[in-house]
Amino acid sequence: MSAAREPEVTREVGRTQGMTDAEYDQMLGILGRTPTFTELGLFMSMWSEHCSYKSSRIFLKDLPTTGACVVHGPGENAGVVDIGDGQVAVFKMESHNHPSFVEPYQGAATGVGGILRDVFTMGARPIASLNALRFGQPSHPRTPYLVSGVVSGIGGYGNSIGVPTVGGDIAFDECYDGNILVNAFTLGIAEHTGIFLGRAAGVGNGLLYFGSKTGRDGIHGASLLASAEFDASSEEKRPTVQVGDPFTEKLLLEACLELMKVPGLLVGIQDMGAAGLTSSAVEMAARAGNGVELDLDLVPRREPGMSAYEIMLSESQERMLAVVEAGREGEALALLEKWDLDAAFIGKVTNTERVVIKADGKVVADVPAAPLAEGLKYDRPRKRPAYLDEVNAVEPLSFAQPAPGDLGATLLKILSSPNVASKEWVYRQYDHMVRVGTVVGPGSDAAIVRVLRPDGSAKGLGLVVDCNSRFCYLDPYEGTRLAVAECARNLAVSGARALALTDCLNFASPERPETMWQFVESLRGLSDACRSLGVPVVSGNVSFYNETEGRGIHPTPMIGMVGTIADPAGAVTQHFKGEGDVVALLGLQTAELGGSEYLKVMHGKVAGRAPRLDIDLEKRVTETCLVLADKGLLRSAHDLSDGGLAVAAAECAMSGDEPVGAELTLPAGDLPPVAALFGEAPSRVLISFSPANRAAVEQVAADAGAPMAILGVTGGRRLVLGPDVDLPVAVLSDAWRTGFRKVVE
Amino acid sequence: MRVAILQFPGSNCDDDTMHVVTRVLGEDGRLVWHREAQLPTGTDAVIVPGGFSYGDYLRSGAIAAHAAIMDAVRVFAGAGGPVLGICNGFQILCEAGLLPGALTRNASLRFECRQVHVRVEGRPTPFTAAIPAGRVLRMPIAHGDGRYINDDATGLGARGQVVFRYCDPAGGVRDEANPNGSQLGIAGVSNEAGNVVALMPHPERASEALLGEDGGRQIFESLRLSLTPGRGKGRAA
Amino acid sequence: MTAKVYVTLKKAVLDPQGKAVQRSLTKLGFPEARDVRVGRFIEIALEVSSREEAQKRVDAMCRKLLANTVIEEYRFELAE
Amino acid sequence: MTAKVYVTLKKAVLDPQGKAVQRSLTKLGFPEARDVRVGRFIEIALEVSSREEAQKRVDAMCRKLLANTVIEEYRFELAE
Ligand SMILES: Nc1ncnc2c1ncn2[C@@H]1O[C@H](COP(=O)(O)OP(=O)(O)O)[C@@H](O)[C@H]1O
Ligand SMILES: [Mg+2]
Repeated sequence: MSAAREPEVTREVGRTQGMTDAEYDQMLGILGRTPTFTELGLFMSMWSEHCSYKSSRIFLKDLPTTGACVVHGPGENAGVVDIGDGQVAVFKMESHNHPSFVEPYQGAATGVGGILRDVFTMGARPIASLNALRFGQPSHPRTPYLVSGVVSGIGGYGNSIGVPTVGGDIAFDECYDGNILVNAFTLGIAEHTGIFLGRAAGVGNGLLYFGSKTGRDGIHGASLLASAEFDASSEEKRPTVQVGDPFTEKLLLEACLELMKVPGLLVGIQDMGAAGLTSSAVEMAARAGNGVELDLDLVPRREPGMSAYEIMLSESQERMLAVVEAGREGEALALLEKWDLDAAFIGKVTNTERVVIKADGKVVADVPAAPLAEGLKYDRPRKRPAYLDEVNAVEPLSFAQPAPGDLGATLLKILSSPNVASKEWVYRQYDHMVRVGTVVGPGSDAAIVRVLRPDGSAKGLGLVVDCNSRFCYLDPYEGTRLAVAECARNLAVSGARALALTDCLNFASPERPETMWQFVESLRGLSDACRSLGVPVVSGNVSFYNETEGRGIHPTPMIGMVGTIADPAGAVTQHFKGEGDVVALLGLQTAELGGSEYLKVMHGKVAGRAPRLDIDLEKRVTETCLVLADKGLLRSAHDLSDGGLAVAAAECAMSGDEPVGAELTLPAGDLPPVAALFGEAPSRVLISFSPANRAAVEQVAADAGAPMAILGVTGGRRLVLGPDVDLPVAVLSDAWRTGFRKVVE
Repeated sequence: MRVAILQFPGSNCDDDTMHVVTRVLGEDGRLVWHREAQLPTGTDAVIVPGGFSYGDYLRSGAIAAHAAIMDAVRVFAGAGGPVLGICNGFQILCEAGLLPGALTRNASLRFECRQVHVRVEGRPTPFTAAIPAGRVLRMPIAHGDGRYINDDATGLGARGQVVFRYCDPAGGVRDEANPNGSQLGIAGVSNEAGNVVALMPHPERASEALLGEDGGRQIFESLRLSLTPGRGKGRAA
Repeated sequence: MTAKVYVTLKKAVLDPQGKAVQRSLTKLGFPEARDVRVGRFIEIALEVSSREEAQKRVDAMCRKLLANTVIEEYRFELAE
Repeated sequence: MTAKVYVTLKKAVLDPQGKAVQRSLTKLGFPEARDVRVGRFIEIALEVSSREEAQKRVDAMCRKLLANTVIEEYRFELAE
């Protein structure tokens, strides 16, 4: 099972496995000799794009990652921010795009499993998850299958482990026909003093493996290893898709948190994610400036005859590697026995700064940890894509506009578009209430979850994920700024102040200069928006190679943002609460139809210019919302996004338990009706409040310098919007509630 | 009152139930690990909470039904002690033979998480004694295997063992109000003696106004009342 | 020895999964699939000394755990 | 004609259900159950004119819907 049976390594072998000649030479330089096959596997996986961030690293370092709240920024398993009372929030977002395209249920399920481990490996108990999904066009033959599979996979894992899925984002576009996106976000809570890091500290300490046994699954996962060296039967033995086991993960979660409570027992810990045992062992050694020695004969295995290469690169799920204080091995094993988990000490921390791996009594790998962990850095060529000039030159208003009498029908059409329609079909399959902390669940702008302070009183966190990738396609810089702003606004309208964010940057191949240009523009937008809003990036993920047959996806820099709300009872939701409330619009109406849902639904186009974000106006609007929420002046608040004012007003009217109509005028101005109704200018919020509070509300808006226009009053069973739209709420509701189901059933 | 809340590997509403018993009601809750052979001394009631015991592998509740602690629960129930099963707890109690019938895949074949309404009916039980018959409670469900089946569902109702039925907000038992295809809209049942009760909806998620609903709290209040000496025999008016 | 255990819902119990599969098959162009029932298939590698013993033990496993006889029925086959 | 289709996870794929059932059987006093795999069992009532046709069509149903060949394998039997 050892080196003896492994193939000879040559430059050619490296090449067939995706290693460039330059990388191969660099490896030879580090080792000073030809590597063993297992060693080649270590380099290949650690130097893969997924593990080493080789194409993105030099740009990521410019992100704003510091701030008063930041305890641990990027570089750890997840970001850690202070939320007061001696507590921290730990969160991150991860992609599981390719596995989900191959096997939607298991791919999505194991994506959720992976992000959960990233969070609890740091000592935090996961309290909420979100997911951001992108699928191909609804009419694509595979779309219903993929949607159903991914949604039930996310539910299957999250529901079982008992972490509520409180929100998310889902959209459709043909650019995802051959490459869907499944991004999973999880947030956990820990005590400030209870954070664990992935460090193999303390020479002589034991390396504890626990969780599931290692199998031959997912060996090709992280490294995209070409399989030319293997015959068909060995290929058959190596499923690239893993099956998730949420039950074992639940045991792993509870066991980890219990181990961590024992003072001084655990020195460091890291889950086995991409590149499995390799990445956890190498990264933990390198972070501590130490070495590790592993004996693979001691690794719990699911099947006989696994090679060292296979054991090191297996991506079997639900496994952890921990460093245990020497002399306390028995204590750790006894605790894991209670949880029925496989566990074994498989090695030790050394002072050699090398990763030494033995199998069958022989050394099969002996490599320095640091260069493996550091990986590579590329400054790949960049070029502004040629399509931009063409699409940006399109004038949305040059297309035929509906006659005034058809604007109601246009609204109905947009409401039933799966991008806009109610996502209830999705989130009804997610347990969004387990853990009795969901104050505002899916179906409003941001989710609000309760966190108990040590004294038992309640505070709240707001959570949201968002990204309009059409805007990013038209302008990656502006589009990314818009995504960050929309997240912060979604939090603000719910009463939560933005604190920090994580990202999941989904792009096509970095080997294409156009993609790299988009990526760098997007990062510039992310940095600028974060700096001006004062919201640091504390963790994130880059997913490249999202393309099939040379067709890349739209740049999709998904943003996951977390905010705080002192009293969750003061959370605000989007739907109108009753008759007789005053409805007003905060922000400015400008003609922004580029990349709009209107243009896509009515004319099949993704074109024009992305809306322009005025960050100063944005801040004035969100600040107004926060003050109004804090003073308890709001009955409802909803930000305007896809479908603009008309869609937002309809959502306010129909998304509560009881429909509430409204009679509204359009704000004064000379916009053409389609732009006034369906334009997607940012920094706008529709609020409602009791007439008795009108003066107070106007004062708050004036103090913050936010433009505000009174539009009308709630009541009745119809929604009237200006002179041309007048529809029963029941009719709007029917279009909106059935639009999504039509895609999947 | 001292309430024993069972914990199986994969239980995930154990902490939630504990939260409601201790923080919301201010009572004495004890988490009891499945490997225990005994309930804590002085246990007044047992709650089998929701979750995915043993991953719900094979059949929901099937593996947990054989846990060591279930023998102690059987003895406790046999002596008339009040036992409440919630969601997975309902499935476990059916699999353990402490309640009649079985729970299978929802008719929709999908996991369903949403608010439903249930009508309280049947003979008074320790968990419904303080709730007037016919009252409608709003509580969330969150399950994939909630379709109740019993080849004597009608007889069960006639004997007063149907404790909750899915209904519309006005109390009408209709197909449209039935979230999972349960026979005759059955959402919760009791054993013949009436001391073992279980339901698919989650009263512990509907016990605090902050979470949007507190009607479920009446079920726990009923238990408290029926454990008060000299109270709780009949049904509140 | 290996036991192959087949667990199916009793005939009288509605099988929505079978119905859904049947409908999907029809939609996918297999109208000849007239009726579909979905059950569980459990394969057990046994270490027993005789066929008789296996017979007895597997039956006990089914009654105790593998099938819920309130709604399900089971049968099994033994093979070397 | 009836087709009996057996769908199981491929050997190298983790079978969490099988693992949990095996553990439970051991605890319940069936240590002789050494390895357990849990799969699906699908019974299809077919309206076809020949065995050959049935063979071809059921195989197509398996590949198209009943099994996910990325992680599962299937086999089936036909009976009158
Ligand atoms: N994949 C998903 N999972 C869970 N909830 C979702 C998902 N997609 C959308 N939602 C929920 O549906 C609601 C509407 O989403 P969306 O239309 O994207 O809102 P917005 O326009 O504010 O971005 C939100 O509450 C969101 O959390
Ligand atoms: Mg929004």
